[in-house]
This record gives sequence, C-alpha cells and structure tokens, in this order.
Amino acid sequence: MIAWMNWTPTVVVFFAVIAMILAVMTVYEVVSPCTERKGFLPIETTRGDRLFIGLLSAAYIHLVFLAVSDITLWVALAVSVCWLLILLRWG
Amino acid sequence: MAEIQLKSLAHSYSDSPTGPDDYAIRQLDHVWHKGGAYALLGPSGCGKSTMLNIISGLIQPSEGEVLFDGKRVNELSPRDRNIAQVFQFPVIYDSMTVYENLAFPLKNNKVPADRIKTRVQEIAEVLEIEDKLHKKAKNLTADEKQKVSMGRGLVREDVSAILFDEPLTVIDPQLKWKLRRKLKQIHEQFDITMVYVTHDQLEASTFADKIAVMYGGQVVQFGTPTELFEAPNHTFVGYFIGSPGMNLVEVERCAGGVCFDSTVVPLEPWQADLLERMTSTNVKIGIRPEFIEVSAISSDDTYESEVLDVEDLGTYKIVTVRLANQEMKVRQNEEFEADLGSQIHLSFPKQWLMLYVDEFLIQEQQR
Amino acid sequence: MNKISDNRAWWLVLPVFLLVAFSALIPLMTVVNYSVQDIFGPGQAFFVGTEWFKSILADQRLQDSLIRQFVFSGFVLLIQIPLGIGVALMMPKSGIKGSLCLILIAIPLLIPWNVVGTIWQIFARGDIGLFGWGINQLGIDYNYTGDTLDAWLTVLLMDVWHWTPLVALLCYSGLRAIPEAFYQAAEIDRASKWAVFRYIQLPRLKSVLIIAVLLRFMDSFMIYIEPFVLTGGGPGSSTTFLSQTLTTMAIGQFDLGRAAAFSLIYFLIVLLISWLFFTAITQADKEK
Amino acid sequence: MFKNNKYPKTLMLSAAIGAISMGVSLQASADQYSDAAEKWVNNSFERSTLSEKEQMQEMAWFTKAAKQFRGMEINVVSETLATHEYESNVLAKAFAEITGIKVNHTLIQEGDVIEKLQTQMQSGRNIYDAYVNDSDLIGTHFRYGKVVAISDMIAGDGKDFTLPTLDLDDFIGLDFTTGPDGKLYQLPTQQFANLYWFRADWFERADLKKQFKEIYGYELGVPVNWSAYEDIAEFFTVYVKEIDGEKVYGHMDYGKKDPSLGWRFTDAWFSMAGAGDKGLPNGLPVDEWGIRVEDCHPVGSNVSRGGATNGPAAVYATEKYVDWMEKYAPPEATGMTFSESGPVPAQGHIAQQIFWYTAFTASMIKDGLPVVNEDGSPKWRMAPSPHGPYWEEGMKLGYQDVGSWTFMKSTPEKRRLAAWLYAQFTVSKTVSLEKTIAGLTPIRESDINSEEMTEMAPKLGGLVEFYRSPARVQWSPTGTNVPDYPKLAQLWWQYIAQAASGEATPQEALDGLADAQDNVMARLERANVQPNCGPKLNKPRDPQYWLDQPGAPKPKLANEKPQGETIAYKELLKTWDNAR
Amino acid sequence: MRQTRSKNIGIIIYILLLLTPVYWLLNMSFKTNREILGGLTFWPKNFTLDNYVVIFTDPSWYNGYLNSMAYVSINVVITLLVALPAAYAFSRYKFAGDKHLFFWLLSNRMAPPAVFLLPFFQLYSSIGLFDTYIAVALAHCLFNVPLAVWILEGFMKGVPREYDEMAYIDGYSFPKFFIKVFLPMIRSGIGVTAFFAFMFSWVELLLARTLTSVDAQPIGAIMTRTIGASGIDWGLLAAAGVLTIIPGVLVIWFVRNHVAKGFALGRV
Amino acid sequence: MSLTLENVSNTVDGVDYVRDANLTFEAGSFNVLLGRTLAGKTSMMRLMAGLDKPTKGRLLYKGEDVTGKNVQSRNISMIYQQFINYPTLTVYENIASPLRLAKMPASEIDRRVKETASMLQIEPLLKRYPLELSGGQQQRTAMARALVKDATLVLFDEPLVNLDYKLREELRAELRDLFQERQCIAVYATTEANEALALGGTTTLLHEGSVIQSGPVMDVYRAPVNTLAAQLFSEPPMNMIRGRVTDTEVTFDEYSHHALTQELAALSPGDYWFGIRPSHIALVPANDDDLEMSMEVALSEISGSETFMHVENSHFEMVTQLMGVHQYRTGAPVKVYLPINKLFVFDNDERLVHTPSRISGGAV
Repeated sequence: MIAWMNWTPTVVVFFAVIAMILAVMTVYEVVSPCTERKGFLPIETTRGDRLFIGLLSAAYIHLVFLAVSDITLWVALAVSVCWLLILLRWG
Repeated sequence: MAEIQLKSLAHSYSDSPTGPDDYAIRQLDHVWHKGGAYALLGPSGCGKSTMLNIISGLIQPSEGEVLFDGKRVNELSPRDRNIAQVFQFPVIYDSMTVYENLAFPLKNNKVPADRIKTRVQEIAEVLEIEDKLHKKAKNLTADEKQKVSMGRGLVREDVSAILFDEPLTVIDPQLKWKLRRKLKQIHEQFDITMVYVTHDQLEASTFADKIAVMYGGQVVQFGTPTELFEAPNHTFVGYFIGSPGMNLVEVERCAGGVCFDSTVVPLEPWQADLLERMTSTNVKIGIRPEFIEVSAISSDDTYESEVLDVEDLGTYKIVTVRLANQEMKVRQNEEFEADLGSQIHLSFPKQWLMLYVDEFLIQEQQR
Repeated sequence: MNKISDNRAWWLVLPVFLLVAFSALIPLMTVVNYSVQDIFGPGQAFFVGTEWFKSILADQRLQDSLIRQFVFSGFVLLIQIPLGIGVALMMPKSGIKGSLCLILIAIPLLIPWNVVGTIWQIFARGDIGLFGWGINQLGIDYNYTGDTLDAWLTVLLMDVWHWTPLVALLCYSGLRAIPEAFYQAAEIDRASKWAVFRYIQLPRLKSVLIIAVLLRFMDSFMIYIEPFVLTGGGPGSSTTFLSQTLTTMAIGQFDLGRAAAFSLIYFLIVLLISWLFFTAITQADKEK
Repeated sequence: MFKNNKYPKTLMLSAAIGAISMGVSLQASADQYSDAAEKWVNNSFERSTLSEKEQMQEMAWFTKAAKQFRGMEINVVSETLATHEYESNVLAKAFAEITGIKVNHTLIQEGDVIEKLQTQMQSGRNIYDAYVNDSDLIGTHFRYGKVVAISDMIAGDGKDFTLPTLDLDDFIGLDFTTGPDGKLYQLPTQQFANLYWFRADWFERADLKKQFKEIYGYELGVPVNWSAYEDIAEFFTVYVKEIDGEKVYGHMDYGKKDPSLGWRFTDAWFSMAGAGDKGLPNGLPVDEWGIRVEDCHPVGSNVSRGGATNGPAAVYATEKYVDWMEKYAPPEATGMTFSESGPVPAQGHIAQQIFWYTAFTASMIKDGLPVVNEDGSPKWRMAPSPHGPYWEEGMKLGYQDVGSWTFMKSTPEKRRLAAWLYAQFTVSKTVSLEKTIAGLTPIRESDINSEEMTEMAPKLGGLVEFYRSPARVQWSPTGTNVPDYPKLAQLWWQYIAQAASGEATPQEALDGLADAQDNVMARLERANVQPNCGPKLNKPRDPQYWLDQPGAPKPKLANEKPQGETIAYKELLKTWDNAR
Repeated sequence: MRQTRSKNIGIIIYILLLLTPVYWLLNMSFKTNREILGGLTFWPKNFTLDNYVVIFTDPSWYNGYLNSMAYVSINVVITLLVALPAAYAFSRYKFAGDKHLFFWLLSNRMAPPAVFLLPFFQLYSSIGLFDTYIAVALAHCLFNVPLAVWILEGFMKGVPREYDEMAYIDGYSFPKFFIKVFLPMIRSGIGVTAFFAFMFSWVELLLARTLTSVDAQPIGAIMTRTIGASGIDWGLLAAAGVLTIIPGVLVIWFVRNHVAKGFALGRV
Repeated sequence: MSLTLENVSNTVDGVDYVRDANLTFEAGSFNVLLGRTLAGKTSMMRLMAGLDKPTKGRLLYKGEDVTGKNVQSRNISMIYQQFINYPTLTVYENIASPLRLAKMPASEIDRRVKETASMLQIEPLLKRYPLELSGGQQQRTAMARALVKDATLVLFDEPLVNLDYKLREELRAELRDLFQERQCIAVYATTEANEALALGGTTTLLHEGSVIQSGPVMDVYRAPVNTLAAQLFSEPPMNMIRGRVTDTEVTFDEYSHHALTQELAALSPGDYWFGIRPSHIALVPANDDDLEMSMEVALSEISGSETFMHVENSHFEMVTQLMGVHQYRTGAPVKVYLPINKLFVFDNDERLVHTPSRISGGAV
C-alpha cells in the first residue's frame, strides 16, 4: 500500500522528528497557551511563528551549505538546531 | 462664508413623484444667515439630511434653487461650492495619519505648507487630539475618529459653511458633553456659518442660536431654543421638544373658551377672538408639563385630577394624571409626593396655555 | 473580544484538515522520499542523499530560469495590478451594463489554460494570426517564435490578457464595497480624482489587492501550460520558466528524484516569498 | 447518453442474467457474432488480401477465442493518426460486435501516450491495457523488462489467443521491434517513413532547369547529397523567389522549442549526415543517436567515450539544420512544431523538403490543394533523402516510424490477453488492407503488393514505389542502442533549441547534450536497474583517440561541401525497380 | 459627464481588445483547415459548422465536456462542503494553531504541481479511484479549498456574531442554525466561492489529465488529439476551444450579481 | 425562581471583563445594569445567557448550578443594541422562529405572533423583511421575537441606543409597562443614568468589570456608596469638590470658607470630597445657609426644557442643571448657590460618609 511512497530511513527519521516537534509544541500550547511577544525579530511572534521561522530558515541553511560548500550537512544541522533554539528562546 | 438661501426647494427621490408623499422635501424656503450657528432638528425621515445634502451639493434638488450669497449654485459640485460637511459616521482616510487627514482638505486647496502646519495644529488643539496627530487614523477609537472627521471640516478657513450631519451619533454619552461644548466654542471662536442636523433636541438647542424644526419635509418652526420651548409654533414642535413633550388635548369650541369632555378651559380674549374667525374644527390646546401648576387645594381656576403614576427621575418627577378622560403629564421637582389614586389640583397659567388650530399656533400678533 | 477561544473549533476544521492532509501530505512525503533517490520504477530506486539538491543548486540553467522567473513575475505584477485596478475603476458600477462588463471581462479566466496558449499561439502568428499579422502590417518585424524579445512580450501580453481580469474582478468588488460616504467626504474635501484614488480607493482595495498580488505571484511563479503551448520555452531558453524546466524533468524525462529535489527548493522559494509578503501585510495592518 | 462503462459490475451482471435467461440460446448469441462478422466483412472489409471465406474464418476464430472475455471492457491508447482513427472508429466497433469485448481505443497526442506509458512503467499500475507505442522504445523496453515480449506471449499464456493466420513473416517492420535477445517485443500496426519531398512539376520546368544549370553547373533533379539539396534550396529561395506570382521557398523545416524538435534529430538526422556507423538497421557500434554500444551495453555518447553525439559530423548536421532554416525556410518555420509544419508544403509554396513524413501523404492528395493536379494526381513526389558528406554506403538512410502494440507486465493478464486479441484484430489480414488504404501506413508485405495498392500508386506520389523497393530497409526507427528513450529523447529538444535559436553554437549544444546523455546512462549504470544490457560507460579519454579509430566518431572532413549530385526522378524509380 | 464617457470608452476599448483573441478563435472554428492555413481572413469565407458537428456527434468528444463538468461540479460541492465549516471556525474562533493551519492550507497553492503528479496518480490508484470523477475533484480540492476557506472566511466575518447567538438563544442547534440561518445570509459568498472553485477546476489540466485515462478524461486532454503526426486540426481545436468557454460564461452569468454584490460584504 | 451569580469572573486573554460578581436577580424583577462603555455590562449578560462560560464562579438558577449549560437549553431571550433579525425571514417568521423551534402548533404560533406584534404595533409589517424596515421597527421586531416566547430571562443590551430620542422615550415607557405583568427576570443594560431612572426597578452599577453597587434604583441614586457610583449614576455627572472640615468651618479648596452648620457637624475634621448634583445648584438662594460661590459661565447648554450651565472659576468647574431655558453669554459672571443640605460627602477613600438629610432615606 505504501511501497510506492519509496520510503527511505532518512526521510522517515526526518518526518518523525518534525511530527515529534509538532506534537510537543501542541501539547505545550495546550498546557500553557502562549501570547504574542516581541524578541529580537522585527515582528511580534507566537511560539508557533518562531518554530515556523526556525524550520524555514533551517531549510535555507541546509541549502546554503549545499550550494556553497562541501562541508558535511551535520554541521548545517547543528547550526540549524542552535539557530532554532535561539529563535524559540529569544526571537 | 456665505448666506445660504433655499428658494421654493423640493426634492423627491423618485424620478416621477406622484403625490406629496413621494417628496422628501416639500416646497421649502429658508435662509441661513452668515456666521450663524443653526440646527436642523427633526425625527428620522423628516428630510433633514436630504436638505443638508442639497446644500452641500451631494444631491441635486428636483425643484427650486439653492443660492449662496444670492448666486445660484444648483449646478455646482460640492467641490465648487466650497463647503465642509461632517457625516453621521466618521469618514476618515484610514491610510493616513491624523495629521494627514486634517491636512488633506488644505492640501487639496493648495494651502502653503507652513500654513497647513499651523492650521492643523490649531484645530488639533481645539479638538484635543494634538497628541494623536501622528497616529494612524484607523487605529483611533470611534469618537476620536469623529473628532478627526470634524477637524477636517473645521480646518478650512475659507468655507462657505460647515454642515454637520448628526455628528455625535457614535460618540459615547459621556463624551457628547465635551464635544458639544467644543463645537459651541469653535463656533464662537471662528464665527463660521454652521448647520447642524440632529434628532436630539439637547444637541440642537445647545449648539444653535436658532433651530429649524423639520417635519414631513417642511420647516415648521425656525426660532431660538426659548421660542421653541415656550411657544412652539406647531403641535409637532410641542411634542418633539421637551421631555416629556407638550400635553396636547383636542378640544371643541364652547362658551367661555374651549372644552373637552365636560371640562371648560377659558381662553384669553384675543385667543377666543381669533378662534372665532376660523372655521376649522381641528382645535387643540397645549401646555407643557413644566408649566402646569399643582396645588393641594382646589380653587376656581384649578381642575381636579387623579394621580395615575409618579415616576421618580431623580432630579425631578413626572406625574401622570387624569383630567376628565385625558391623560396629562406634569413635571414636579424631586420633593413632590403624592399617593397613586389621590386627587390633585392643576392649574394652567394663561401665558403658557397654547391654542392650536390645524396644528398651528394661534399667536397674538396675528390679530 | 473578537473571537472566542475554543479548541473545539478543530472539529469544524477537521474535514478540511483531513482532506488536505490526505491529498497534500502523502504526496509531499513521497516527493521528499523521491528527492533523495534516483527512481526508475517500482522497487528500482537508488539512494543518492543530497546529490540532487547539490546538482540543482549548481545548475546554471536552473539559475537562469529562476532569474527569468523572477523577472517575469515582477513584470506580471507590475503590469497586471495597476492595469486591473484601472479596469476596475472604469467598469460601470451597476445595472445590466455592469453585469455585461463583468461577464465579458471574466471570459479569459474561464478558458482552460491549454486553450489560452493555443489561442495566442495562433493569434500572434504572422501568417494566420490577426495580432501577428497586424503588427507586421504596421511595418514592425515581429516574430514571436524567432525573436527573444518578441517571445517575451508575447508571453507577457498573453499573461496580461489572461489574468488581468482576475485582478480587475477582485478590485471591482473591492471598489463596490466602499461606502458612498467616502466619495462624498472626498468631494467635500475637494479632493482631486487622483487624491480620491490614492487616499480612498487604493487603501480600501488593500485587502483585495493582497489576495490579487498573492494569487498572481503564486500562479505566475508557477506558470507552465500557457507559455509551453505558446513558445515551448523558446526561442532557445529565453522563455523557459522554472516550472517548464521542472515539468520537463518530471513528466518528460521522468527524472523523479531530481525533479523532486528541484520542486522542494522551488516550493521553499515560493513559501518564503509568500510568507514574507503575508507577514509584511499583516504587520502593516497591526502597526499602531 | 450514459456510458455504461462506469458500471462494469452492472454490465457483467446483466450479461450473466442475459446468459441464464437465454439458456440454450447460446447458439443464438454465437450467431449474433457471426452475423456481425458477416456484416463487417461484407460492408467494411471488402478489400482484403484474403478471400471472403478466409476472412470469415479469421473472424470466427476471433469470436471463439474471445468467448471467455465477453462483456469485458478494455482500454487501449494510441496517438492521433489517420490509421489509428480508423482503428478507433471502425475496428474497435467491429471488434466489439464480433467478439463481445468492448474496446475504448483512446486517441491522444503522442507525447501524452509516452507520458501515460511512462507513468505505468514508473508506478507499476495499469492505466491502459495496451499501448500503440513507437518502436523507438525498443531499447528501453527490452532493457527494463517491463513489457511482455510478444514472442513470449505467443509461446506462453497467449498461445491459445494467437491468431493462426497472423503470419508474422508478412510484417515488414519486425526487425525494428525485435530486441538484441531475438525476442519480438512489439507488434507493428502502422508505419511511415520520412523521405525527401519535392515539387516534381517545378523540377520539370525547363526555365528553372536551365537557370539552375547556369548557376550551379549541373542538372536540377532529386538531390543525392546535401550539397545538391543546399544548392536547390538556395536556388528556389534566393534566385527563383516567386513562381506564378507567389513567394516560394527552397526548404521547409520546423524549429519551435517543443518535444517534436527532438524527433527532428533523433529520427535519423545525424545518420543521414553520416555521423553513425555502417550497419543496418541503426549502425554498429555507434548508432544515429551517437551512442556507442559494446556487447549490447551502451558505453557513451560523448566523443570522449567513443560516442558520436557531439562528433564533427553531428555538429555539421546541426549547423546545416540551423543554417538552412534561417536562410531558406519561410520565417514562420522557426516557430512551428512537427505537426504544424507538416501540412505546409501542401499549401504550394515549398519546392522541396529534405525530411518529410509519409504520414502526411493522405492530407496531401486531397482534391483542390495547390499541390494536386486537376486529375487528382499529385504535383509532388517523394524520393530517398539525400545524404551528407560523412555518409557512407551501408548506412541507414532515413527514419521509419513503426507504431506497434505494446503490452506491459503490470497489466492484469486477462485484460492483456483481451487487448492482445484486439491488437491482432487490427493487423489481421481481414482488415489490414482497408486500414492501409485509409491511413497509408502499410505494415504488411501482402498489402503493399496488392492490386489495390498498385491502382492507387499514381495518386500517392511514390509511396507505393518506395515500400515496394528493397531500399526500404535503409529506413529504420531508433534502435536498441538507446537504453532509456523517454529520458534521453527529452534532452534532445532542449539542447537543440539552444542551437536553433543561436543561444549556443551547435558544438556547445551538442557537447551539453552528449554529457547529459552520458549522465543519464551513468545513473542507469549506478542504480543498476536494467537487468539486460544496461549501460556500462567507458572512461572518458582524449577525444582524438576515438576520432582516430575507424568508424564513428568520424574526424572532421576538410571539405564538407562536395560537388552537388542530382538524379532524375525517373532514373531513381528505375534503380528501385531494378533492385527488385 | 465627460469623465463617465471617457471611462466608458476606456472600458469598451479594453473589452474589445480582450475579446479579439476570442473572436479569432471563434472565427477559426467556422473555417476549414484549408482556409485557416491558406492565409489570413477576417471572417470565414466558407462558413462551416463541420468542426462543431464532429464534436457533437462523436461521443469521445462530447463526453470530454460531460466528464469535465462532472468532476468540476463534484469539486465545487466538496469544496463548499468542507470549506464552509472550516471558514466558520476561522471566522468565529481562536484555536490552537489556527494561523499556522491557515497558512499551511494556503501553502498548498504554492507547490508546483508537476512533481506531485506521480504521487497523486499513485495515491488515487492505490485507493482505486484512478480514472474517476471523484479523484480529479478531490485533487482539485487541494488548491480550491484553501482559497474557498479564505474567501468564505471574509464573508462570514461580515456577519456579526450576534446573529449566531440570537439563533442559539432562539433555540437553534448549531447544525440547524448553520444551514437554515447562516448559509442563506452568506449566499453571495457561497456564490462567489463556487465561481472561483469552478473556474480553477475547469481550467486546470495537469492533474485532471494525470488522474484519468478513459472514463473521466477531461476535455482538455481530449483536445490534444487534434495534434497528430499528420498535422494539427486547427478548426476542430478552435471549435473545441470555443466550447470550453461556454460553461464558464453560463456559470458567471448565474453568479454575476453575487460577484458584484457579494464582494461588498466579504473580504474579497 | 431566581438567578444568582456567585463569584463570577470572566477573563479573556488576560483582560478581566467581569470581576468577582455576586448578584441575585429575582423573578418578576426589572434590573438595570448601568455603566459606561466597556464596564462589563455586555460580558455579564453574555455570562447570564450562557453564551460565554465564566472563567471562575458559578451561575445558579433556582438554586441549581447551570454554569456549563448551553444556550439552547436555557429558556432565555436577548435583545441587542444592533437590530439583529434574520434577514432572510419575514417579520412574521422572525417572530415565529423561537416558537417553531419549540415545535408549537401552528395555530398557537399564529395567535402568539399576532398578539405580540400588535402589542409592539408592528402588525402591519408582518409580511415585510427586516431590512425594509426603519430602525425602530426593526428593533421592535427583535423585541417581539424576544417576548413572544415565555422566556424566564430576558436580556436587553442597550436596545434603544441607536434610536431617535423620542422613539426611545416611547419604547422605554412601553417596556416598563410590558414587564410589570411578566414573571420573568428582565435585565437591561444601559450607559445612561436617566434611562436607569426612567426604567426603575433594581439598578446595578458596573465599572471596569466590577459591581460597584446594587439595589433598588432610588436607594442607589440617593445613597451612592462612593464617588464613582455617584459619578456614574448622575447625568450630568455629580460635581465633586475637594474640601476640608475643621471644627468650625468647611473650606473648599482652601478658597471658599463656610461656617460649619449642623448638617455637616457630624463630620470629624479632615479632608473630604463633597459632591453635589447639578440639579441642586441654583442661581437663587433657597435657604440662608446655601453656599454662595462666584463663578463665570463657561457654556450654557439648553435641552428643550432645561439648561445645563457649565460654570467655572479659578478653583472649580461645575455644571448646574436649571429648569427652563436660560441663555447666558459665555464669560458672564454668575453667583451660584449650593444648598448645604444636599451635599454628599465622601471620605478620602471616596466612600460615602454623609448623605444629605433632605433627600435621604428614599422616602417617596
């Protein structure tokens, strides 16, 4: 039934992580709803907004790494995670 | 600034009016003098907004002429009539700041920039919105918006007149006080012809030197607030002005005056005299609740009546009584006390007893 | 106290959520899977990691078509938005004339995209098309199939013809929503035609213009069928836009892996731009 | 009208009920089919190489063989072409009435057919039960192993469903649909060639002949080499300019950036120039795509790997294509696709076309056309295309498209077999001649040699003569060297378009193309998805090494424009005749 | 007055320009191929209805129109059915993740369709919906539903919440209120949404073509058969093109007042 | 049959709309919620209706907890400030809709609709659609819909605010009469003190979500618990003057000195707020001990029968409400008299410490 989706372990892990983040954020949101606030980003954001910005920029960080360097993507991943955490905390 | 004259004006919204009912304004002549503060008072649907829009040029009258300083302006657009108007609901340019809103009409008139600046500042101060000048207009509260809206009318110095179309409708009651006062002050300060349309007698009387009361597409009385209160020209004015309105009783002619049921109300000789010369059977007497006198004891010129209800309004009381078969309202101060069903004695002071034939007041000078 | 907080509202959104999740998430996951593999058929896949992404990012031709795409979308917005507003301003306000205008103007929108391409393919031809013939008659040497500039102008003209009506339609309805009082106030304030437009009509059109710009951006950024039918992306690669390159890759060559990586990058670009745009607008609204 | 095919269950149910209620009347229902067969044979399939009795026998065999498939509904697809229209409109209907199997013979654009086929190959899900698919994909089919080889079917599960009178030997295109493993993968149902086309009437005009001789020093006639073609093209476009007051052109082609631009090249343009190797049908070891194979494994198409896609001959051919279109063709030509440009010569202002598909024959013999005489005979003729300076005797001379029935392994067996019956029906001798006459795309020797065709020959401008000549074998479709036709063919039009527009030089464009091709083959090799004869790329080395080897890739000629040669059309016909 | 006239002239010129290509198509549809290719003529010299006759007599042609209309109608219905409650939720409630959900919905319009074709095909084949109306209708929901939610939400916002409450107070249950009270109030919005859903579904070809083979084949796919190895049947193609315009014109005729009036209420 | 709010609070997004309200409404009572815009009137009514759920506290009906009960199952009616009617239904169907939902027989519905319509004088309009009616008629339709069913709780959310003032007067009188016979709880929200007075019954003063005072209207009016209540329940607002009481005298703003009379003798020395209603300030002295102050006219506003004169001097600003029409030029000097026996006195916490003797006790 799902063989045609051509699953690979990497992608499974990728989606599992995304799903987990979303689940955690949802639970977090239900347990303690957040309000908009303004951090170092130029706009007021909610927690979800910051997550979205973080994920989107993570995608771009990876692409930039791919485009301009041959460094392993683990570095890009580390940078992205750091950036995501910074965003969530202070963004 | 200009004198605005309306000559045999009539307007109908339908293209081919068939009867008087189709007219929003019927055959109206009126003059608004230079520099006056006027109010146009009437219930909704009496044609007052129509009249205002005819003056400003937003509506072309079906018949008659609009004259500014004697010059016919029927064909001129509002732009060319050079008139300011404030609408019932605040119309603000929400993409602009308050400052830009106020400066807008001036800019359109090519007023020099420094003049605009001082003028806007001036008006903002008067309206007490100078601290909001650089806010986006759309983020203001409703009453602030209306202030801005008014400000745009007031900011122009060269206007023929400023027209207000129920400008305080959206304002909180607490604030209406302030704004009314503001407007009055502005008029006194700048001395511009202002016409203020409202259905609220308080607003009208407070603002205007003279009030035109409109009813059924016509101006039924044009006078000072005192005149309207003390000598309403028309039963409608009597009813509409004052809270509660005038007591109006249908009467018949009879010896010594007029009577209803078995009660005879004597008239002044000149009143009786005038009444005799008329044939109409539509005769009414009117007296304001404020002017009816109450006493505990009966005398010759008192009428015995039964207390039906006493309504305590804090600062005063409204007593509803039955005299013969007529219900009447009497206003008494807060100390007044009476039991329901008890008898009290009313008297109608001569100078306050009005006589209406065919709904119009019989006045002494008519003699 | 505008909206009530109530998570039970999710029940109302659930059908949409399920429907869209079903028909968006599953394919999306599949595409992500594709993007790390070289796929030849069922069970015939070869894991390549990020190779596709790397090769896409380094591909000069794709970079060129990306730039071309931006230029095109830019022109589309620059022309269609003002023109659409202009048309909306000219449209009769009501009555049978209004209805008629509305219907006639909407016609190009209702033509299937391949037919749109076909119409212009013929219409712009120098030998059997009125437009191409007319231009040639004017003494201008015009051949959209051979000349890069002509091809560009023709594709652009076609898109303007096709999509300006959408902008016009949206703006028209936006204009209709402006209360008469604003025009009256402007007239009283002696505002010029331009001032009325600039300060009353345009600001009030903002919300529909957001939609118009977003829709036009997204759709023009993914334009495929019409120019494909019209010029095939030629002459050379002068009118080859991103989506055509992608479509050729995906359903011509069936290079699913590479195309998947490409489309993910593509998607990220559109997503970022739309998000920036969306945020900018909503922020401007909020600004005190 | 409701299409009952939406309710297959209902249909089968009602068929079942029908069968039960009829009880013993099975015989009667069999009669129903033979009646239908008789009707069709008498009314629609009158002309046939079989006798009426033989026809009826064939039909009876179909009725019988289809018995267990009755009530089924199958879907087949093909591109739009007069022949397939005939199949879709006439044969599908006849088949349904004769066998009780309903056939939806869908017609779509060729590109769409390939797309559907690709989708089915990629997904392993059945879309159509049979495809009419050009034999260009033979290399793909036999390598991926996703199609059912016809020969396997005949020997295996299709044994009982193979027409005894199918007469495979009678088919003229089987070579092209046979894989290197000797298996027959597809069954031809239509084929057309591309030939040189010219206005025989103009070529006969004394004034023109004289003028030509004056300018070029030899006779105006059917060009034998590209030099002559080029001269004639120049002659009409530049010197003659107008005939009977109308502007004329000495060349016609098409150049729109469109998949069909690829066909222009993959359909033998390079082999005509002489880029490939000798050896029929496609050249060995380097074919007309410039792909070299060793032991049936493709090893590269770049010169550096021993291929010839970007060799001097290919570059020369591309240069000529661009050059001629620009100089000698009508200006609209650059924006046309294959389909648009095809009918242009029929409008009467084209003198010759180097590369003309005989599929257009039918539309070029209609009464009233500027290229048709009042008596209905054509003013034009077709002849073998001229060859380029690199061409050597023994090489492929032109392209021949063989549309053939193709069956996928992913199609459910029962449906495939039912479709197999239909496929055989469309090529059976009973209907074949009628079909050939309707579409002018012959597939059977017997049809070509039939009296009917002889009768028609004068009206067809040389078509019959061509098919009857042994030279025919020098025309072939894309061969088995191409390991993945869809992926590789898509590259061509994109790179050629760059050259056509001047965006890149022919050399640059072809370098890009060769690299892209090798890249695709490298991926096939890496993923190891082709069990049979998958690519095994050579290591790139100095191109000079390969150019120095004998055969393709051939080094650049010092003189790419030898003396033009022409031959009179009548002479040409004689050589064909003699060879018989 | 002068302004109105110049406005009128402006709009007339625009509409004329807009309609010329369509006229050209119409013109072509009444010509024979020989006339079309024979040179430029402003109107058909040998007026012929043959092209239309072909379409109206050949089931494989006219079924294309019926198929297209079938899946477009189903799409409009599904779109409205799911978008209405969702738009209501967005217009009335705040809930966890609402804004992100909204943007996510919208983002489905942003994905270039080409690559998603094969997964789509796989998806619908795997649940046995390949070559059915419902498959195309569902696939088109992907881009229609977000837009529908967006438009409808705007209209619903224009209805004060007091109406809902009043109905509840009167004793309406939510479903009853929604159907009997609320929907009639936003019928213009529904009209406009239906129009947009129709439009985008009607003109889409890639998905529709990929998800069908025979039974649900859209007219857009059938039209490509006019392009063959022996030339293009221009006249037939033009006639088929002309006929694709007609259903759209009919639809907009029916919703014209909604489009004009309805927008006034809503966001759009 | 009573409705009780027990420690009810409602907080949305960190903003308190209702704060810890404790109120009881009896059957057959007419209750007015008086407060400025955003005082929490609407929020409280929504809680009572069950449209919103309180974040804290309980609602009891007949002693039973109905906090979470949904709107449909409570038998209530509500009339909004905006004229809310079903735009797609005729006036008749609008009025009939609650009855239809209650599955009442058609004849009964017809009877009731006609009865209610005639009561509200909209019988001739039954066949029309709401949008074809004038504002007053629309609001009457809304009222008819609310009144047609025998709701146990009828909520009015500033129903008259958008109407002409004369119409408002009439409808107000009608309303009062209508509810005299009904055995339901009527709750009426308004921003206008005069309206509260005219409607009578019980008045609850609200401010920023909190209940300031609640009780029979005249009790509240005569004895506002603090300055806020006094300000709220007075139109124009009560004049407030800062003053100091010593053993011998009372000084206003250290400027106007007056001997301490018996009236205020009970006050212990200290600083106070003195409040006087505009209507009690006179231009002629009524008693000897009236406090005389010299002021200037800032503005005189004239209603039909009264004049509101704004007077000021360098220390005070006051408003007086005078019977009849009095026209004064702005800036004219005027002497005003404050009857000392009508002064309200509030302590430094702004709580009422002294009620004027002449009007205390609510003796009617």
